[in-house]
Amino acid sequence: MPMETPESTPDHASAPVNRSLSPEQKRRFLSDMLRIRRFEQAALKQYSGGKMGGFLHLYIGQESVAIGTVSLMGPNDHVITAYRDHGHALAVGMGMNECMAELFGKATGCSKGKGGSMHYFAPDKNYWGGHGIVAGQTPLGLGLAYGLKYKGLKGAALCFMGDGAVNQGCFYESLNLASLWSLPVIYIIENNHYSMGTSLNRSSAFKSCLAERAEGFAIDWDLCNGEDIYTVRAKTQEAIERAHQNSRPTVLEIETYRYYGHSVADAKHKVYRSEEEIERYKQNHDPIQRWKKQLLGEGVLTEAQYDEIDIAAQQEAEASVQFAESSPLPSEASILEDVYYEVDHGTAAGTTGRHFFNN
Amino acid sequence: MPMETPESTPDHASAPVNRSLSPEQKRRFLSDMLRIRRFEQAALKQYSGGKMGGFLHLYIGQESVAIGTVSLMGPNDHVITAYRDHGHALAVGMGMNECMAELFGKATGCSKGKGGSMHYFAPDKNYWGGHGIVAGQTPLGLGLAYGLKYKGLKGAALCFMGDGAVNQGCFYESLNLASLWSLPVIYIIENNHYSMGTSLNRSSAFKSCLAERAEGFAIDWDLCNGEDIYTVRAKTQEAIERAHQNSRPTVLEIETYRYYGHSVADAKHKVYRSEEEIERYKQNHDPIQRWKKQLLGEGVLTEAQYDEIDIAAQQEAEASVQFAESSPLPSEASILEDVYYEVDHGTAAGTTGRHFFNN
Amino acid sequence: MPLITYREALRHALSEEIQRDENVVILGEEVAEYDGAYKVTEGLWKKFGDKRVVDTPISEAAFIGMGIGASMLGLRPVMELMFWSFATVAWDQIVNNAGFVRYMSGGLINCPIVIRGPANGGTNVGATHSHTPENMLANIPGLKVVCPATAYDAKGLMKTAIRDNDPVMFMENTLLYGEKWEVPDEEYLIPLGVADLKREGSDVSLIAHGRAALTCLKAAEILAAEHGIQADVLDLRSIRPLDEEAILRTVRKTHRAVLVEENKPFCGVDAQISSILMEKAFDELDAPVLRVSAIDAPAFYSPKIEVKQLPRPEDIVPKVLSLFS
Amino acid sequence: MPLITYREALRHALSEEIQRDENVVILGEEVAEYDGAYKVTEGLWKKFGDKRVVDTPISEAAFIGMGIGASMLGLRPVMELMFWSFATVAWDQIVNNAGFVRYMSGGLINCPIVIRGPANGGTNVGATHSHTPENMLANIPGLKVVCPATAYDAKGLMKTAIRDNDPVMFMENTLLYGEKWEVPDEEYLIPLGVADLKREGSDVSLIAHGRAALTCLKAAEILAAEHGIQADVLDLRSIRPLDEEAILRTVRKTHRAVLVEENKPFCGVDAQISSILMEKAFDELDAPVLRVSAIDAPAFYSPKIEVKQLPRPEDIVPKVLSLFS
Ligand SMILES: Cc1ncc(C[n+]2csc(CCOP(=O)(O)OP(=O)(O)O)c2C)c(N)n1
Ligand SMILES: Cc1ncc(C[n+]2csc(CCOP(=O)(O)OP(=O)(O)O)c2C)c(N)n1
Ligand SMILES: [Mg+2]
Ligand SMILES: [Mg+2]
Repeated sequence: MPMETPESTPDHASAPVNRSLSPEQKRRFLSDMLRIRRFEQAALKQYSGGKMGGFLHLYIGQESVAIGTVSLMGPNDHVITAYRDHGHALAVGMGMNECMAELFGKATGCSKGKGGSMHYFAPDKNYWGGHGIVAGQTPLGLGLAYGLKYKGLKGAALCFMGDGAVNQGCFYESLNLASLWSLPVIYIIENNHYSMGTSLNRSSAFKSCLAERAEGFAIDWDLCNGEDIYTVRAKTQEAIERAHQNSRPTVLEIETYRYYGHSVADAKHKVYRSEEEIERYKQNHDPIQRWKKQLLGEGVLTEAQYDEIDIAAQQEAEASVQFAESSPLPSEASILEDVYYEVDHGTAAGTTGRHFFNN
Repeated sequence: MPMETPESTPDHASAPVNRSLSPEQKRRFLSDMLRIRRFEQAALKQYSGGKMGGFLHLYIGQESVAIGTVSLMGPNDHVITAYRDHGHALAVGMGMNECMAELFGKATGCSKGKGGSMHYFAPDKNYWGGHGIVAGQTPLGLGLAYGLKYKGLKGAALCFMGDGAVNQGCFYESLNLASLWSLPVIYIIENNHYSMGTSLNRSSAFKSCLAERAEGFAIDWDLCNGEDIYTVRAKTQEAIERAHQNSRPTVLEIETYRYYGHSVADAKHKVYRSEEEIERYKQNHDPIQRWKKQLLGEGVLTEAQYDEIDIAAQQEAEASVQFAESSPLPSEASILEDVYYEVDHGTAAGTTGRHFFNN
Repeated sequence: MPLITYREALRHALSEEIQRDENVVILGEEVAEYDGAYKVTEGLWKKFGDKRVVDTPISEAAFIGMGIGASMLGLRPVMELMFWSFATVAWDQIVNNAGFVRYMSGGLINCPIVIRGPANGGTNVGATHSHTPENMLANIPGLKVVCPATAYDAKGLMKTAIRDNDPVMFMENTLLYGEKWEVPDEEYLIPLGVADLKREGSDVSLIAHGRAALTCLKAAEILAAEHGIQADVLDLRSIRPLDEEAILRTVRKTHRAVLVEENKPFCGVDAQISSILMEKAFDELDAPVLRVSAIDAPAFYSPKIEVKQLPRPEDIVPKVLSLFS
Repeated sequence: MPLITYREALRHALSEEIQRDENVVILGEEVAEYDGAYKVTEGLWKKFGDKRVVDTPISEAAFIGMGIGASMLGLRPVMELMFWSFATVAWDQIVNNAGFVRYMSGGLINCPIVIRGPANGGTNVGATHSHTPENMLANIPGLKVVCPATAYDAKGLMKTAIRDNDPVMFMENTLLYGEKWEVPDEEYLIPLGVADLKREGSDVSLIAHGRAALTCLKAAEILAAEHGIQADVLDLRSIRPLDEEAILRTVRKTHRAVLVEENKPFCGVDAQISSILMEKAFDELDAPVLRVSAIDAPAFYSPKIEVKQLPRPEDIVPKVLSLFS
């Protein structure tokens, strides 16, 4: 069963990248994780209240993965992910306001209400989405790495994907290219043990783990327990160094768990997995509680501080709901905007010939 | 460089499946290989004479692979391959006549002149083509295996592919399904070290070999030197047994070489590889010459017998050219035949509604 | 007649055909243990077991191709695409293998496969999940394309599709799954290539397929009530084969036509219908054939906006009126 | 003006743009060391080296997707598909990523990529290698589609396509690569969305794109010489954006049109053109707009037969004559 990989060991806590953390930074991770959780909970509530359409894939339970990995990003490191994208979005510094407004389908949303939950973007924060087609982002992530190398920049492309996404072919095509051309891409498999209602063992054949499939492409790979930020950071840092120093790819599988269904519409998520399983994770493996305990133990956090951080996160989430609620809808005219750069910019190219074929 | 895998060892010659061969059967393999070679040479000559269009991908140099593997097929074993498909076609028992006529685009061709060189078919001989899109046949091969298992038949699907085809994603999707569901498919990578003008090392990242990529999918794999029929048969037999007995897949990489260009239009094939390399293969690794020597050594073949077999193959090839030449062209009306089963059979479904939209 | 949902109608069709023919097997993501992402296959795995109803990994290219390969051996796979949008990753298998294997083999190989799933916009799932590829797939000689608008049609057409010996692309609609129609208990089949005149009028022909046919019915009511215009509403039901006779018949009667579809306009199905009318009904037309399609942009997420992107009765009515001015 | 081949014209365009903009990079199977399967990129790798001209493995989905990702970062990849037919395995990347990323990001991300390669039948390579997907890709709002018919157009359009900030699907033709046209030495650009009236007449409009435009020129000569009919031949050059004004202009002049394309008919580009004429030129038409397309079956291998599958002058002439009877 899930999460049999060892939890954080003293090694990981004492990895250089973790040893150098200030108490403030450590509390910041707590805040970052709580912000994701509170944002998601607020979104869930609003979804249930009929404020949004489409799908809502919550990141709750997996917060340590986005926060741990993204916390290591430098100016030339980039992120791309799938449709379960809110955690990564907040992790890279997107505001709750534009994220919540996007869910509400408002003009103030990060994608102007055009992308929705699955399609967040913030290129100014090196965040390239939010992609709805399973594994469709894996070649794009490769392209970010290619672009970095082409431009002579020392960076990495962190490309997140699920345990179900590993069964899309373009991922393997990407692995071959990444290895053959030594591209600094890091594929991070967020293995939450289910792809919709299908458990890992019903979807994938593998030896010891999914990441090991990289071996055949001569790519370094690793597997780790994702519930602890120290572990995630230690393992991710290795991959980032490999990318920055040697321009080599990595496949890093991080075990994690989602508490809610695949999406909010997934009514059967207590059928294809047991309530006990869910409870076990919540009780024993919750990344936020684990980190809280860790910091309390280290003496860098007090219960009062925790509450303060948590309340701030809740308030920020509530405020984002207000922001979204009070934001204007996109205009009907905006339906035809953002299709073509040249049209939007009124260039000669954009004003020559018919671009749209509305009747 | 190519073909560093060990050549036939006494083990392979003495494998049960080889030990049981009669002298007649052994000579038959010689004849089968020579038939392929003479057919291809005749086709090349006719192509150069302007008798056909499109592409012509010759199998010359690789004959032992098709003959060795296909020689083990039982009634429920099936074959599917890519566009370099003449060798497999003749190996399963298709006649030179319908194969040559197909190249000539004649109505008597195996596909009535519709498929051409890349698209041979003979389902009555368990031969499912001949497929032009690189690796596009790999899911189809899986489907043959699925069909066998569904029907409760003890068989295997031999799915041939090139060393360049391993970089198409659907192959890995297929590997996962094959392993997960225990399907009796055997992927045979005919590694001739080039995909068009690209040498193996410029197209693929791998550890020890391409087949090893199967390891990550918990699939048995093997690598062998393809120049010797004993070796090919011994290795293939293991895979067939695995399929028949355990309904498990195999990836078998067979090293081989093509003497001609990728297709007859490939004018640069002595640029991207050296003349010496080609000569080395012809001199030291030719599967027909090797087998001839082997049989002479075993005392089951005489030079006179060899000549007789070869002349018969040449004559058969020449006759197939005559057959093709004198065969009728497809009718213009046949353009609209073989599109829909229901239309061809004049069923109610085929005569209801408009099926074709010719102006 | 009992009222059942579009979803149930499909399920009954699948269930009946599984029982009728041992070669029918259902495959797709979450179709078995999960009962289907949209519950079309609910209960079938329980009823028919592992062999007949099979969950697949997220590998559309491989499992669709696998179904095609199995169909060549005589199975009749009914493959669910959770969304037809995901056909984009299996495009080669669908077009080159399902579409062309019969032709390229000179008729030696058949491919009796059904690929089914929802193909529609309007559910706020964004551009990646809102494809309506009926036009593209009907462009491919070798493929058949069906787009039922009602539960009755869905059942009758699905049963026919499964028995058809050619590959049938069967496009459903998540917005219709929960809608109810009268569906008889007795077995019935609806042939492909037969359009359904869902409403009889005399003044104008509204021609549509899929959910747009229902939108046309609503528009027709408004036209009748508010403008005294009586519209024929012709539901194409199958795109290829196409009931061209029915199209010509209604237009020869009304001499005016508006074509409605939820696809994007450029080279949509209605471009084809319009060009057929141009060629074959030119002298019958009292006014140009007009079209109403989705607004020509990728699907917009925002629920309040996306609803305006697809044809609504209020988009159709003025088009019709313009034909009479 | 020097006479150069269509192939050379493309090569010159690529070479000039590589030199002009350091972000232009050419990727594809065999484009570098092998000089291109069809020699379009001949000499470029020698001239510009490993960084600018890159051989890829046979992984269209990944390398096209990679190009899209790189374009988001500001590169201007020009990706060769050895055949546009192979776009079938990269369909998702092209449609969902290149086509929609700008929209779904609310305009935050651009995708200045060119995907190029031959898209044509007529070379006896069978159904899997003879796709003409201009209609399907032009259906996707977000993509642009260009189909040049001559060396002059190929060069001018390619340079524009590379500088365009949107994804451009550039469809060439192996049957034209070796044909020669006059092409000036001086730099020039041809805008997308501007059709070219390749022949002036007065009696009928022949409207086409790609090689079919040349077939129309031949048909026009026959019509003039043998039937005294003077045809306008309008070459669309770009499918999306489309020069609708030019289409309407020629039809308003001649009042008769025959649309010719090498695509399969169902929902082909000419279905769209016909429906535009229906809507916008109905009263101008003295006869129905007719179409000539490829015969509606997968591409036939047999050289002697396939040649009959694509529109020939002798298929066009009687269609035109029928408009005058
Ligand atoms: C190509 C494709 N097939 C199917 C889907 C539908 N789908 C969306 S998410 C999902 C499950 C993915 O699971 P996993 O990769 O483990 O990610 P997780 O949801 O666990 O984060 C499926 C089947 C899709 N979006 N794209
Ligand atoms: C998807 C796809 N991409 C590209 C091609 C063009 N192509 C045909 S064969 C070939 C090389 C394949 O090499 P390999 O798999 O090693 O087989 P071999 O020719 O050596 O038998 C290429 C690039 C194709 N047919 N399909
Ligand atoms: Mg998962
Ligand atoms: Mg090879």
